Amino acid sequence: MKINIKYFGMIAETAGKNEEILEVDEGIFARELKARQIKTYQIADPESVQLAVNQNLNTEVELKEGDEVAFLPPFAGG
Amino acid sequence: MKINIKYFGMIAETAGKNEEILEVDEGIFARELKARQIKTYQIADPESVQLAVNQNLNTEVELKEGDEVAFLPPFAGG
Amino acid sequence: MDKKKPKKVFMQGAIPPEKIAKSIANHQSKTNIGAHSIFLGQVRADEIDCKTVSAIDYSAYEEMAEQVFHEIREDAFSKFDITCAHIYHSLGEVKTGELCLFVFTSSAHRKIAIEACNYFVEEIKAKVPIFGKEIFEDQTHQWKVNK
Amino acid sequence: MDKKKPKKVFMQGAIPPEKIAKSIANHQSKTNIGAHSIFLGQVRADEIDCKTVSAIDYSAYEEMAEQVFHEIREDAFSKFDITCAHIYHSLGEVKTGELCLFVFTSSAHRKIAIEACNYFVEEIKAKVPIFGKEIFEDQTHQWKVNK
Repeated sequence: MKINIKYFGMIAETAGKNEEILEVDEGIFARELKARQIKTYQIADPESVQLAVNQNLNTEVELKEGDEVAFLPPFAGG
Repeated sequence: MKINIKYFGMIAETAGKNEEILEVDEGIFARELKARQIKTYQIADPESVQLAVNQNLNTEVELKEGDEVAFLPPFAGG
Repeated sequence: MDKKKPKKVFMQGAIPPEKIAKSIANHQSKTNIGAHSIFLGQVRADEIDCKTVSAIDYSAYEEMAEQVFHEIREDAFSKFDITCAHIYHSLGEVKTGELCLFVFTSSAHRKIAIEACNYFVEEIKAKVPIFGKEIFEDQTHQWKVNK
Repeated sequence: MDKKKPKKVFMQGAIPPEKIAKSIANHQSKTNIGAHSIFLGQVRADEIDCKTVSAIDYSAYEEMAEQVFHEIREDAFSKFDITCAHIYHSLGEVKTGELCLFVFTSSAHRKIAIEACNYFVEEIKAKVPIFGKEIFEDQTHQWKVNK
């Protein structure tokens, strides 16, 4: 199934891209996708990375076809 | 001796004047002057009235010739 | 420096919003500032015994008030690591919806700017000899008391 | 009403001081307001390892951020008896000395306006997916993290 991935800030810089579409197996959890992409792109300081699945912060959710998963570095608003 | 008295806000309204010069006996304390003027002008709610002697809030001071004594109703800045 | 200069706090009539914009713009060259906190007092059309306030006429024991403002500033600069602080208060008539108090504090960090601003507001309300005559629409009045 | 309308928070580049004056002026017809509290974030020329920040380039996960801003607003209106609340945040480059955040709360009473303003600032810093690239004078950069 296809998952739409978005990268922001420092992570986008490390990954060298702002988004990509990944083909993944059914039943994959957000946290598994997180671990995989952190390894793929050697993303620094993984504990500081939050995932938003369809705009909700959550890594304990099973992904579905067409989900939007955002990789978010620490917030710096204000 | 002469004391310069100033009235503000509600007190000035009640007294019908903003200032006056009073001739008083040597040795008078601020609190005595306060009691006297409150009686003279029938100033309402005497506990809420503060006195400033030469711009310092204080009724326990002995007055001297030329002192400026201000009668201050409750503050309402802001 | 900023701290020592004696500042004029009182101004005649309402504080125009443009004054606030100007004060903010004046601080854009101070690049050690990270946060500004602003408090504005606005005259409310309170209803009291079926009568509506249309304006407040402010008066003050001006010489003492300027001295107390100065002491509050000195205290604030010793208590809080602020870069600058400005206070303006109206005298005379301020209509409902218009501004009567403008407190502006700046610091490198937000918590300090915010705490200092609150400190100023509370101190001003409690300690400065300013008096307010609430004028109703029928031209009668009553004297305001801070809570 | 004010509460329900979806509001656009992000704006391109720095927030001009005139925008703040305009927001204030827009509230002078609301005569049930007695107090406004304003917080402004300004970009600091921090020195890090002998290099000086000259600007912050802000980006955001915009769709999510607008949704989070909306939730923060809903929470604030349920927690605090405020009349209105406005938030603006910059995207793109904001130079040192310029404003990147403008939070504006209004209430009948000062304590409520002030508490609500603080609530917004803390919530925004903690919960909104906004990212800041601190650009140094030599054009190198590092990524900002909120404390």
